[in-house]
Amino acid sequence: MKKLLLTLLALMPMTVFAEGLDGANTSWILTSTALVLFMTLPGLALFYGGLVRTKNILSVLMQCFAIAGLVSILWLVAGYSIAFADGNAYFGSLSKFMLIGVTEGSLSGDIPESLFALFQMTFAIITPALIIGGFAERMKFSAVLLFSAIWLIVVYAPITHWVWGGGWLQEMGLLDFAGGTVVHITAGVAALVAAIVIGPRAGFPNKPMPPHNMTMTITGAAMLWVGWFGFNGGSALAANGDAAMAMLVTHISAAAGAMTWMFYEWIKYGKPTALGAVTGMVAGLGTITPASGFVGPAGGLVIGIVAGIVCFNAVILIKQKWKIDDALDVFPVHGVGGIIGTLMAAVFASDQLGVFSGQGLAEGMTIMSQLQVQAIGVTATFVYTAIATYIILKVVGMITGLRVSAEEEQQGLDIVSHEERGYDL
Amino acid sequence: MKKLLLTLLALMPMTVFAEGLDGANTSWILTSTALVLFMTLPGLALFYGGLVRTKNILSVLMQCFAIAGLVSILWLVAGYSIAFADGNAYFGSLSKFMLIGVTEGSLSGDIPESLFALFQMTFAIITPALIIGGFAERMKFSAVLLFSAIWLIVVYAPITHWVWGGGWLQEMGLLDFAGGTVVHITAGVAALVAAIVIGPRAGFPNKPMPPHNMTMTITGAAMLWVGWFGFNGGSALAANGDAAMAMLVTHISAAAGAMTWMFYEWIKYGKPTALGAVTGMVAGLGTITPASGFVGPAGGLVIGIVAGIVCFNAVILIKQKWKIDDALDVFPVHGVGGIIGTLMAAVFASDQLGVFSGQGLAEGMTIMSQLQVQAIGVTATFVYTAIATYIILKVVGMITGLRVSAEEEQQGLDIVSHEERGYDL
Amino acid sequence: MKKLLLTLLALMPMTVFAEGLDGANTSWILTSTALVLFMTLPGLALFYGGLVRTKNILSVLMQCFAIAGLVSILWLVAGYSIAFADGNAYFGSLSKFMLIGVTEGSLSGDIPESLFALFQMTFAIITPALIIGGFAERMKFSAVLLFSAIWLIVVYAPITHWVWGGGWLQEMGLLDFAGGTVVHITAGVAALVAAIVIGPRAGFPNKPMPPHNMTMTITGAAMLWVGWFGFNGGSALAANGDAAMAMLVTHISAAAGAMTWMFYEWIKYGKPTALGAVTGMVAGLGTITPASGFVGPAGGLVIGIVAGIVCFNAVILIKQKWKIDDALDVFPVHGVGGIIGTLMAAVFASDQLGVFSGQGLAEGMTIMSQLQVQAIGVTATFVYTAIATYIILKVVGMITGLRVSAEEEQQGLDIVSHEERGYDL
Amino acid sequence: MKFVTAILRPHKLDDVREALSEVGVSGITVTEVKGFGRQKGHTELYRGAEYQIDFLPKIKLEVAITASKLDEVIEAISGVASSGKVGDGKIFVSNLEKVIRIRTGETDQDAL
Amino acid sequence: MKFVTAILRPHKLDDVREALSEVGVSGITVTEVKGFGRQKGHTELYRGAEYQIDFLPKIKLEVAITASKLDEVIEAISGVASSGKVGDGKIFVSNLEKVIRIRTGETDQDAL
Amino acid sequence: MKFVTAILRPHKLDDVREALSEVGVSGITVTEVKGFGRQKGHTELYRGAEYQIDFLPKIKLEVAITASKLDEVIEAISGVASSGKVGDGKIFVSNLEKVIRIRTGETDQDAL
Ligand SMILES: Nc1ncnc2c1ncn2[C@@H]1O[C@H](COP(=O)(O)OP(=O)(O)O)[C@@H](O)[C@H]1O
Ligand SMILES: Nc1ncnc2c1ncn2[C@@H]1O[C@H](COP(=O)(O)OP(=O)(O)O)[C@@H](O)[C@H]1O
Ligand SMILES: Nc1ncnc2c1ncn2[C@@H]1O[C@H](COP(=O)(O)OP(=O)(O)O)[C@@H](O)[C@H]1O
Repeated sequence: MKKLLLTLLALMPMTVFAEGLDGANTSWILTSTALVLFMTLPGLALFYGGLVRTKNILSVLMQCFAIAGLVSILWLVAGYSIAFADGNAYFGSLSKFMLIGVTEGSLSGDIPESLFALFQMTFAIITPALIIGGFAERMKFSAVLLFSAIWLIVVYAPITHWVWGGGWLQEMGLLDFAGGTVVHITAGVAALVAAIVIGPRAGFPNKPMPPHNMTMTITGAAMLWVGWFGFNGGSALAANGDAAMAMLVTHISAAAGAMTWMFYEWIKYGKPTALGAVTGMVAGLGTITPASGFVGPAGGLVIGIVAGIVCFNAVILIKQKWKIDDALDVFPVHGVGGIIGTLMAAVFASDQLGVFSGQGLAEGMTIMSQLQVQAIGVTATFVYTAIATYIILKVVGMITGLRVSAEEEQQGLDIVSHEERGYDL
Repeated sequence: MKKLLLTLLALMPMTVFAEGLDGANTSWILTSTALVLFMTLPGLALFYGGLVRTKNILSVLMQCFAIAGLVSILWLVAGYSIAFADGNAYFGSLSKFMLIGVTEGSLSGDIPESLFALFQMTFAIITPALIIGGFAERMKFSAVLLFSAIWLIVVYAPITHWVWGGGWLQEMGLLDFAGGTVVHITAGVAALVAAIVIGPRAGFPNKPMPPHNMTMTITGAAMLWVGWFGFNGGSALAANGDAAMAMLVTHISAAAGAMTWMFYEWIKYGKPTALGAVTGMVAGLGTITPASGFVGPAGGLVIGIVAGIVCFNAVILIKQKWKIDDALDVFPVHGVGGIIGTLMAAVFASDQLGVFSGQGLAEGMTIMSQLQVQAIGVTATFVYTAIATYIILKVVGMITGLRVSAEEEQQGLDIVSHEERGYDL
Repeated sequence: MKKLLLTLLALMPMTVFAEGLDGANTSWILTSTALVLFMTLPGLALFYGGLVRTKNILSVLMQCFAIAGLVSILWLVAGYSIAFADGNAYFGSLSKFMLIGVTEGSLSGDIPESLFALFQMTFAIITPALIIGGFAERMKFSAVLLFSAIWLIVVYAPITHWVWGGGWLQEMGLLDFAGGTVVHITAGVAALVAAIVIGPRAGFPNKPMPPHNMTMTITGAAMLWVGWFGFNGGSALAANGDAAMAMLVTHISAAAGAMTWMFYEWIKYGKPTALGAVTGMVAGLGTITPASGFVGPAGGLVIGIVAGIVCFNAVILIKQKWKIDDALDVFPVHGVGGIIGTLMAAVFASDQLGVFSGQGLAEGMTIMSQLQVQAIGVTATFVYTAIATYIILKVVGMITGLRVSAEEEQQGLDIVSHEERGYDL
Repeated sequence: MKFVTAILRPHKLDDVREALSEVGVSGITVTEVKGFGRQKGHTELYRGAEYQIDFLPKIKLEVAITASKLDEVIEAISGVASSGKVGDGKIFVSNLEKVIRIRTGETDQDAL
Repeated sequence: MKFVTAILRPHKLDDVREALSEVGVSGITVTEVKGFGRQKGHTELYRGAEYQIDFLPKIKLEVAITASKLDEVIEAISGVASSGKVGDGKIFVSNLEKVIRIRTGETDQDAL
Repeated sequence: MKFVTAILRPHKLDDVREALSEVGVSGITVTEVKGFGRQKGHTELYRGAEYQIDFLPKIKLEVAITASKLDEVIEAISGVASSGKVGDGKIFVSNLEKVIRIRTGETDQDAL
């Protein structure tokens, strides 16, 4: 009997037993943390930076950098605690203020809590960084900082608590593996609201504002692809089959999104563009994010294809039809992607779809009942983010003002806000 | 007795017992997968992109991106199955079509099969991406896509089966740790054939076509170096001494290749160039690839030095003597590197070479007998790839045409194929 | 009883038992190695490259690359042995010449020795690469190579032995987790000495020499941030709570350094610059390095803030007051950061500081007694490096000459030393 | 024929081009230049070192016209390029002896 | 002396330079410019937004010559720069009053 | 009025600008150009292929002045731009018929 037990012990993966730290999982999350930081710096910074005009390139890079710095400190001070310390259904608490009590020995599950806090910090960084695409090329730097700081505490940290920190959406059974609601819907909606409140760039939509450096944008997009392995794969919080499958479907969706957008554009406008391909790729990545831990490869393929088609049309709708100057298309790509991904998670998580099956819904859930939960999650996130973002912008507007002057906008934010130039070749 | 067993159990590495998943190995292969994707996007894209003229920069980046997307989907649909599902000595089967049956619980060895399929997918991406260097700056985009798709299925997937999927070369005992034949020879030979079939760029060889952005090329080269750790180190499929040694010899060979090319050039032309150094580095990396799991540090050093010297002369021979416009020197660097590396693997794997010893040849093998096997592997890969590539190009030529018009070539592929410009500084 | 033992066995982390290889730790150090190489190539190369003038961009990239190649080979041949093979208090030995005896089965602790040697190799690469910032834009390429080679053997390898290889400073109990003395002080001091010996760039300090490509510098800085996770996190040589906490405090310090420098500049000069933010970030990273394995999150925050303030003023002092043309501010950022970080490690390692507590000092040590040890470590490293660097430069000057001619400097090192141009857009 | 060279603020280019089209000018050549004049440049700040950048980005527009159109062209340019603030730029007029259209070999008026 | 300014297609530069060498011109100055004329530009496409780019990359070549060489020079340029398609460019000729070689202080013919 | 065009070595620009300020010139326009002349270019080397680059980076400085200042201006430029080595560049002088300051509409001398 003892021998049997012994053998069993030996055969089963360590994690089952380990109430202590699991080195393998820790190793992968250490790595994933680096990958997610890499998504923002330099990934997103370059992706966004290439899309603006030369005179504003540094303002974009600087905003990404400054947000990374500011958010890290706020997350340490209070953000993590609001999101993940015990609290009520809507809000954590300040009991982990300054990460008090988090030592090198503290665990969160079977990985160090310091690592969990840091991994989550990199998510907290990228979300406000995504928003800057909405108000790029015209917002005051002081306003960007103040807005991002308040937004992190008032919008991001509580919604994280709702979905991942034991809050009401988690209780309800919302499927959001790596941040469809928490990251992409919040960022997309905030960018849209900001674009509307701040108003379009001078000259929009008549004056063409082509990207100043497509090579930079493509480089950044490639880094996003790579880094997203840590974002979705790391969200398994383990080095196991879940992480691997999440990475696989993430990759498939990215590829499918890119190809779909490319061919769609090719058919519709006669030429396949590099910007189209990488935008479709990002749409595929954003859309699979909430679903990545629940669906299978073929499900990932469908999600990527849908992402390509829907987000493509969303860009045309918002920018060209509605003439909202969400400058770098944050809402149509991330917001819309997050919404449809969160909804599709309910479908492709089902294990009843033949080759399109996923890992199965929770006990007692059907596609329809899960869809309902997902819809509630999407709606709550959307509405709360929209209202809160609007109020924050109004407050920030009163304190610092939101926008540079027309003449400063003309001259470009690099010189005006930072007294630097991007290139002196 | 039981206690002894127990102690033994505890002392031996987990992997020995685990018939289940090994977290540590999984963690490293998750990471390696990210590293290998990083090699293509943005690594190779930038390495190649910097070498072309400004008017074609986006075409190169776009081809890398589109190949990544297309190949990922084809690999999911059929490529993986052809390469790795059970089959005969030459071809897998379609039993894993759409990765059917690969769930989050499936294992391949002691890592998730979804991970193995994804890791291999990143190899399948970089191989056709390498080829574009041969026909850069003149091939139609539609032809690039069609060619890459057919080539993946007809050339790459079967040869992968031969060498790694249980096929005839594996049976014969071919040593190819990470893709000297599978990746580098196939890509190099295909690029050479394509360069010949498509013909030189207008103006070649009289008109100088210097790189438009050496900083981009060097950045990409650096990323290749880093990513190659996942390529060769990950090919151990474990986080152990084999992986570590493979990474070490890979690094040494890269360094040796770079230094050798640099000093050679310095002596021969009077100046050491950055392009020379990074080209030598890539040559060192490509050449060590098949040998990386079998040789020791000093063997890696010799392999890197030989790579630098031989590939340097191969570039001069192909481009300047034979006047074949393999635009970005894919054959002389990767093809030739793959060939000599596959051969040298037989030598430096031997544990009879004193300080230059490797990890030892298989039971019953001598350097000479192993060399024979290696030669057969090289020849088979070379000949099959050459013939198949030639036929595929002819077929693609009939369907889409291979080359843009002279006027379009003059204007540049970025505007002509993608209606975009790389820079608007 | 046996059952108890069994359960205990199962509950305790693998590493405690494993006298053999630990896969999880190996996995993380394989990854960390890639991250640290990534810091130099392309991270540091781009960070530095963007700061020089267009005509010298390739010289900087090339120097980083060539140093990586050269140092790797020297480390294989003798560097590792001098640093880590058994020897006396000041010097290892040549017993591991050519990594003799290091096979795929050799261990160093519970990771493969080949991995440890490679991980350490990436540290050996970045240190001389950091120095080139001191003499950028004017030194002969041959002199750079010769200097770096001698310096590695005479300065870097021995000091590594002192601190990490069982030498006298390690014996004395010096706290230097990841290279405050070994890497940052040595590099900073060497750069300062080199800047003085070689003299300022033509035109300094009257002629403005603004960065030619701030986007490149920011990209490189972002890569340094990401890569530093491997530098400091990897220095735990394990995937555990120590690694995680080291990464967390590293990140916090980087963020704090960036924000501090940014706000300081904003207040002092009226504008927050991107270069300021990234410089502060690097200062934060360099400064936390020696302390990263010993302090807690709040300690990391304070260290980052101090780094921002002190290094900022050091730049002004050295460059603008003392008019020493340490071209890319290596000493004020890395040297000064390394010094204050090594000293602050003694303070914030203490577990008596409430929220600012660290992991505790060694048995019998007080903050004051530890500070004494740290001061000795700093002084010894500073003085030895300064004297040795001076002598090496004089020797190299006699062999190759140190500086290009005035006319060559005017024309730029890219054409003069490498016959290439960075951009041809 | 006259050769008119105008130094303009970069963002005025599109307006000027349209204004010229309206007076029948069908071809122009544009160069990115740096101007130095009464308009103050900007400061740049790098690690505490402040640089005064005196040169400002300007656009140089060159257009060959038949002499009779000169006043109209000057009007057209001045009309839209003027903002009333220092730095609006100048128009220089010189004599043009000959024009050849390379494609056809046409000369002078026919070549414009 | 005459000052000849030619607007050319970028890829014709090398041929023109050689043609000028053959007629004894030993120095030229070249600028990258953007041209607007009868030749149609191209379209660019970014996320579904199509932009018409009217300005085309051209090369401006400037050369000071002695008056007697004028016809020869015009011939040389036109000869190789012409493709017969719209967009080949123009040659402008104006009078040059004085030339100084900075290095030696030589003037006029001697300075060319 | 005269229109003076000088081709200079790039690193001489600041000195020339100062020298011109001293003789009362308050505005100039500068273009980055590539020059071809007696001065030899450099070699570039890419993977064993050696290219001779004939074109050298030069600066073109354009300044409109009143005729009476011509000699002074030529002196000022020549004075600081000369190094005595091949490649120092040239000064070209042509006649300028008219100048308009866009901002104010002032013309000729008043517009300079
Ligand atoms: N004498 C001159 N010769 C050549 N270019 C000039 C001259 N004066 C001014 N410029 C050009 O005109 C631009 C505008 O001149 P500036 O004096 O700043 O303002 P304004 O034209 O309003 O008087 C300058 O940046 C410069 O390019
Ligand atoms: N009137 C003009 N003044 C100055 N440049 C002109 C003029 N007309 C044409 N150009 C220049 O010549 C180029 C070619 O002119 P275009 O009308 O396109 O073709 P073509 O020279 O064959 O008639 C234009 O791109 C522009 O740079
Ligand atoms: N005839 C010319 N027409 C226009 N530009 C010229 C002419 N000759 C020389 N240049 C310009 O002057 C620069 C310097 O001329 P170069 O013959 O090299 O030296 P130098 O002026 O000392 O005789 C050239 O690079 C070119 O830009």
